[in-house]
Amino acid sequence: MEFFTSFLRILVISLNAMVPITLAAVGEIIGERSGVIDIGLEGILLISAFTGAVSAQATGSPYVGLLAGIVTGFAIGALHGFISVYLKGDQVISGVGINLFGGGLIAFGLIAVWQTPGHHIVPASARMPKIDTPFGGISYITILTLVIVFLVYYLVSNTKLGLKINICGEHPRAADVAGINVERIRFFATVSGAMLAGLGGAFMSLDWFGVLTKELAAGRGFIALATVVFSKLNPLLALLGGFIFGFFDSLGVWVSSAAGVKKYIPWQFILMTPYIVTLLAVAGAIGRARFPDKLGEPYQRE
Amino acid sequence: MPKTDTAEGKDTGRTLLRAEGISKGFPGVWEHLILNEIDFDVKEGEVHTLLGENGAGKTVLANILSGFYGSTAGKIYIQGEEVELNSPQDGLEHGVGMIHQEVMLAKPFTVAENVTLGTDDSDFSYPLDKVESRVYRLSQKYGLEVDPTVRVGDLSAGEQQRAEILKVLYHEPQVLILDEPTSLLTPQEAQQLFKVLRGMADEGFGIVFITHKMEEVMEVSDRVTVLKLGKVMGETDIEETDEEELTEMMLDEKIPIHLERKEFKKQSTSLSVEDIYVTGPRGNTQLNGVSLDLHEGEILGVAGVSGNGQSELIEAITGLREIDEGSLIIEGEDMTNASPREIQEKGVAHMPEKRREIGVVEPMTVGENMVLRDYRDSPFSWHSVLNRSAITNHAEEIIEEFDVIAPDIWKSETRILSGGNIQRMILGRESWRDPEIIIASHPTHGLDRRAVSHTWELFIDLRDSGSAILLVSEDLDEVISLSDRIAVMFEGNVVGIVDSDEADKSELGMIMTGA
Amino acid sequence: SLGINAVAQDKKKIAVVTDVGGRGDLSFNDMGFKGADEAAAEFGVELQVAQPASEADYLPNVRNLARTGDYEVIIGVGFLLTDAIETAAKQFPDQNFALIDAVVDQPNVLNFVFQEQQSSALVGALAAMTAAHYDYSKVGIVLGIEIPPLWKFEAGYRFGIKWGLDYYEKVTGEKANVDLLWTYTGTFSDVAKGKSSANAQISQGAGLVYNVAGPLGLGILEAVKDKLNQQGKEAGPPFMIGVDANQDYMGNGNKVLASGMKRVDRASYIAVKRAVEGNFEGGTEVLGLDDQGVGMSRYNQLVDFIQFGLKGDQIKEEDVDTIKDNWLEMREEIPHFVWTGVNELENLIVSGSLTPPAPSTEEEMKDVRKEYP
Amino acid sequence: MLTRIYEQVKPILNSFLAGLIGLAVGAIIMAIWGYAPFGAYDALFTAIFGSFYGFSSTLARATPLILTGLTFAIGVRGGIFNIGAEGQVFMGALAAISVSLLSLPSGIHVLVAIIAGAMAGAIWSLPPSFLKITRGVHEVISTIMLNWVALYFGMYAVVEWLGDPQRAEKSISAATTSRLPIMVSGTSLTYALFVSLAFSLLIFFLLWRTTLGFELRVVGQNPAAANYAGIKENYSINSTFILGGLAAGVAGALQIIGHPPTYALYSDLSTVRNLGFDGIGVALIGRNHPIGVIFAAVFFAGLNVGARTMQITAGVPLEMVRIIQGVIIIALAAPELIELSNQLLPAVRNWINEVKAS
Ligand SMILES: Nc1ncnc2c1ncn2[C@@H]1O[C@H](COP(=O)(O)OP(=O)(O)OP(=O)(O)O)[C@@H](O)[C@H]1O
Ligand SMILES: Nc1ncnc2c1ncn2[C@@H]1O[C@H](COP(=O)(O)OP(=O)(O)OP(=O)(O)O)[C@@H](O)[C@H]1O
Ligand SMILES: [Mg+2]
Ligand SMILES: [Mg+2]
Repeated sequence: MEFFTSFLRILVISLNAMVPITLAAVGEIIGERSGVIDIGLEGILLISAFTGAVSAQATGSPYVGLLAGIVTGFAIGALHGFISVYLKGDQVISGVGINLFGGGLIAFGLIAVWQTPGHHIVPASARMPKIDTPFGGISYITILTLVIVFLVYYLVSNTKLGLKINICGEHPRAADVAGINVERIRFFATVSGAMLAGLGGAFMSLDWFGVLTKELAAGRGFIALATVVFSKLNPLLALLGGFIFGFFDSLGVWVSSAAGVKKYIPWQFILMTPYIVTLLAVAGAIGRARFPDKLGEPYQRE
Repeated sequence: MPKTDTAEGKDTGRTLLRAEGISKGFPGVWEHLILNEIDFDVKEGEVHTLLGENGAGKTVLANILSGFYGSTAGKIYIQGEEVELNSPQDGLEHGVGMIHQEVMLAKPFTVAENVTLGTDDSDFSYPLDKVESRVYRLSQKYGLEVDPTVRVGDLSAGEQQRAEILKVLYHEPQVLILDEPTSLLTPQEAQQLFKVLRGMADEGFGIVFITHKMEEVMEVSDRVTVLKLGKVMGETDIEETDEEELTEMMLDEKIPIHLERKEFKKQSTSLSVEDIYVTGPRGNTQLNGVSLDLHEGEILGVAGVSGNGQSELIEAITGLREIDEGSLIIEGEDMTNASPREIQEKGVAHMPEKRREIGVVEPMTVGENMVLRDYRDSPFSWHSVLNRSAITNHAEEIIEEFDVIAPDIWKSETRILSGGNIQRMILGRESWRDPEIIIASHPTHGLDRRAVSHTWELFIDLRDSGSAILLVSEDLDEVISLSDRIAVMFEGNVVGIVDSDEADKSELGMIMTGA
Repeated sequence: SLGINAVAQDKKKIAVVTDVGGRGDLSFNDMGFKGADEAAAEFGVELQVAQPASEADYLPNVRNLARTGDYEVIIGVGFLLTDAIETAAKQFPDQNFALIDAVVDQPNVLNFVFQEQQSSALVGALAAMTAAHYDYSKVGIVLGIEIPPLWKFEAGYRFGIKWGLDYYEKVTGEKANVDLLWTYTGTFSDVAKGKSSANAQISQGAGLVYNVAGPLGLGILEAVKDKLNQQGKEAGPPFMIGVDANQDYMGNGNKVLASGMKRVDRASYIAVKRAVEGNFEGGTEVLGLDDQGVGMSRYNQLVDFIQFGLKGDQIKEEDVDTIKDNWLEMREEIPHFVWTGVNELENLIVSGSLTPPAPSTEEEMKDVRKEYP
Repeated sequence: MLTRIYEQVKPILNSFLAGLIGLAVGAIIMAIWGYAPFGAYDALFTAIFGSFYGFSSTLARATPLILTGLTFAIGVRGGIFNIGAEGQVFMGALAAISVSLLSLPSGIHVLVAIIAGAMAGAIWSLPPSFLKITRGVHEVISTIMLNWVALYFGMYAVVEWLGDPQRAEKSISAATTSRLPIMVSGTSLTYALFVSLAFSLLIFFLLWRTTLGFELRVVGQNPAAANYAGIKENYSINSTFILGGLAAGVAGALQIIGHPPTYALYSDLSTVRNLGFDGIGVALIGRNHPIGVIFAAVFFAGLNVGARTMQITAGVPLEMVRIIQGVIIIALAAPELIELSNQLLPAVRNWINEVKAS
């Protein structure tokens, strides 16, 4: 019984930990299916966590904050999309730049807005309410994330738009001659993917932590990238991947808090587990991922 | 659907599409125009063939007519009205559909999914079953047999082609442009396609048929326009011309085919392929128990309609593809499934078909590509350190001897070389050692006449000095004039070996089609 | 040259160099800044703060300031600056330096070290007795990266728990079973780890969680709030215990029972005062319970730090009264004997009759863990 | 002729333009929040170029970045998206500290420390290589995960194995015999710089003058052609990983034996953190060329160094430069920036005219 309630508690924690990774990963899946890779997820998470907090605090409404996070994702996605889709630029370089920019902006912004270089607590009035359960608070965004995952799954596997996205990644010429505006689809996919990452960022500052720090994302954007590979571009598997990671992450902390365990295993090794488990899962079960044929390649008609 | 006003007869058909003064240059790269003031039209109920050699500009013109490319100058009229086609979508909306030379279907998706893509249903509805039944009905109507629920990747080349046509027909075009639709088809499939095309023309479609094969022109066209190096050489009704005239228009000059060669006397076997089986990526058999012997001082031609296992045979011999069963003996040694390097070290040179894709590394320099397969050997490297001056000398020699036009050995990326120059470079690179065995795939594809005769002379010289050459080519004239013996492939097998003295084109054609 | 200070300075200057945690940690670095800021206002000098983006900036930051020769004193906040201060002190022998939390043996460096084990012992005793009172079976401590200064906190806390439980038994006649849950999170920045660690500890029965991980306290407070929400309560238990600064005002004044304070602000104040008054001298000051260099938070400090919270935009003016009321009410709830016990422990330590362990090596720490499990 | 010169200098012009865009965006952001951009840039550039001291600091900061930049650049050349430098640096640093436990004569000790670092970095690059070759695990996953594993492992090792008995917030410092001497007294610039430069030249030589480098680049550009040329793809992939690991490992070692004042790892590994990630930016700015990487590292480091002064004199938070660095890299992603701006400028001019006219 004791074990069971503990388990449920870890589960509830994992449900939070899962959200930013899953949102960013599922967004990335949309973009990658259309042929655009965006490794700037970490940057998007950071920037939208920041803009989300600023707007929520200024207006006193967490919903405005979430919206601001999404709009931020939109803006950065549009920049990345413009460079990689319309200017036929290098998608990887752009993503690396976004990460660096994001890391700088949040650190700079903390000082510029609140004069605190380290951390800022988002006031309670600007934070998302939670659903209380006996095992901890569950966020509405967690539920929204589940909905989004299934919607995106439906989108990419059961709708015409999804088909268009897929074929733009697989064989953009074929899409083009079929009368599809490849650039528009890719741009749309990139932008909507980035919007999901933006939501994930705002979730971190307004819902999960209620705090803004310059290292808020703590590598979750990169974990999301790994999750995308893990998922083989299937949103449901991305959810699973995000959950596995969130679960082991929470479990590791949990276990390392338990009395006695540290006698046998140093805490540093316990904290390695989510990373090792993910790696083993990929190496053992998933293996070679198949990406769209033209992933990362700009499309040019002539 | 086009009007099926059969009473009007094809000669008096309305002009569906007319292009005037079309010119095309590509940004940056081209100083000359790829298309120069082209006039072209197609009428209701006719098959109008565009004939021209490789690189004549047929595809570019077709792309412009269908809205895929923009033109640098010129006007396009549809049903007499001037239109601006900025995308394939525009083309389709004006009733121009094109079946491209490369497959424009996404392999992981079904035929119906590929077709649905272009329909203008809402983004969220997914009327697959509607599309499937409509595709099915169309396929019945035009005799284009394809199961719309099958993944494109699982279809044969012929089926893919039919799926492409169905995809375009779905949009109810009036003009249908087919860019070399027969190149991947078996003769029977090609025959069937011609029947379909004729039927469609009779229904009132205007059909633009692109090819560089004379027989096809005579068989299917009502009218023919000959393109050469971006210019129209002539336009005529098919009744008013003959093969000879068309050939003359299409080519610069008649190529004199008189190649002196030593008499071939059967010497020791250099390479033998024994009952080889090769399976494709989806478990389909691609080589079906092929056997052949290649002797010292012999050119063995391999003829066949493309897609009948020639590429796979070459890849199996050069170690690029796994052999499931059977054995490969090179110079008396069993080299079955040896690595490409081991095979190369047995003295096998390889001039690959996909020259840009595997024959060179495009972003690397000309100098580096000149030793792509020899860099390990003296004098190009010494204890793993590359010897730049030796490589420079070597590259200069090849450039000199093979007339390669390359701006700079160490500064130019190989990607900026023209296709023909890349081929010359590969010829030079692969032949300079006088290799024991040469595996050559379409060695003169894309070369101009002078380079072709140079290459042919080179091959004869190599043969005379004892090299064994396996020559795969789609050009029957080339195969017949160069080879000592000719092996014909059909459906993954060698179906006949003929001595070239006794071979004639029509007979070979018969064997190639499995007759 | 740095190409600056072309204008003649009429105002004297002082500088604070923070470690990589940087300002805004609501504890250590902020405290260093707070003291210097107050002193700057009092003595009419100009305060310059230099933050690093990484470890590579420590020495250059100190050096850049020292090179100008404009600063009365340069205060390095945190032991991470030890080598930077030492190197710069040798290179600029005429420059005054102060160093907090570590010792550099140079004539121009004034060092401050704290007896954190003492304040930690107090909050440990408080935590143990409070937990026993509310029938919790555990108390928790969440720490950052395993470094010796943190050992002193951990050791003192362990010591205090044991003492508190003994005292509890003595007073109530009941033997309480309260065990310790401890977590090194491996980070001073990933707030999520603070939250999940505290979450784990609270779920496993901890009634109080001591924050020894700077900003991770924000996460700990979140975990406490989550638990309170579940129980439909506003005020603890469970409680967080703050660190370094007085963090009692956080969470509306009724969720942080007390803070184990470490008055870094006093250290920087002293350094500035001496430098400005011209009686600056190298050496080492050990600050402990006896001179209020460390201690458990009390009401007057709450008021002081509410100002600090207001300045940092952490709380709003209109909430100040609520916070004070809540805080008083929260402390009222705790039985009187608990506070008496804490005071008694404080006296014992100040008088020298009890000495909480202050391990400085791995071995010593292991022994402490064995002795106070 | 002119056009040819233009083609030659275009990449340089592009980089320069990207730099300008970065500074412009930085200025806008500063202005939005009420900082004075010109004062900030004045301080920034005076700090970088205004003095020998400033330039020495820049070179000191650039030293490890050159190497981590190389790791990523070698990866790109060999067709691998290797973001494992971060973890490999940690391992290299640990190894360099470990050999401080030996007592050796000074010259040899330095060499041993560098080699140990290099080996450790290389060893840490083997699992991703192995997983890629045998299981097809994408290196992005494996290197990200192993970076974290290395981080925690490093934290453990610093406390448990290599802890300084007096000051356990850090590891023991490198033995004095294994330290690289300071080159310019009063600065942090040590002879480590020459190790970095030498390593770059070595990599340059290896990539463009040896058969190994040849094979590596062929595989990186076109694996199918590599197969045709008889190159063993897996061998080459493995070499790519190992070379990158060596570079990162050396960076870790230099950050211990050539990085005053501490010559040690802090237990949060802050001594070496982010060097690997910054290396990615450096490589991209340097266009993945060993020589370009040197200049890019100096540029990157210069901004970081100048930022310290900018913070003090202009009061602008030093994180500003990360923003600028980020924007520069984003701008570099857009191809033919020069041509783009040529196209945009008339459009802008027209637009202004229109606005004026209305
Ligand atoms: N996108 C492009 N950019 C630059 N050059 C091109 C492009 N497309 C075609 N060309 C060039 O235009 C010329 C005409 O090409 P086109 O594809 O029309 O030839 P074709 O007549 O269709 O030949 P084939 O029989 O080989 O298909 C060739 O020299 C080709 O290299
Ligand atoms: N990307 C490029 N950059 C610079 N020059 C290029 C580029 N691509 C092609 N060229 C140059 O343009 C010219 C025309 O190339 P193209 O491929 O059309 O030759 P071609 O006429 O088809 O010759 P060939 O018969 O040898 O194939 C060549 O001289 C080639 O070097
Ligand atoms: Mg063509
Ligand atoms: Mg050509």
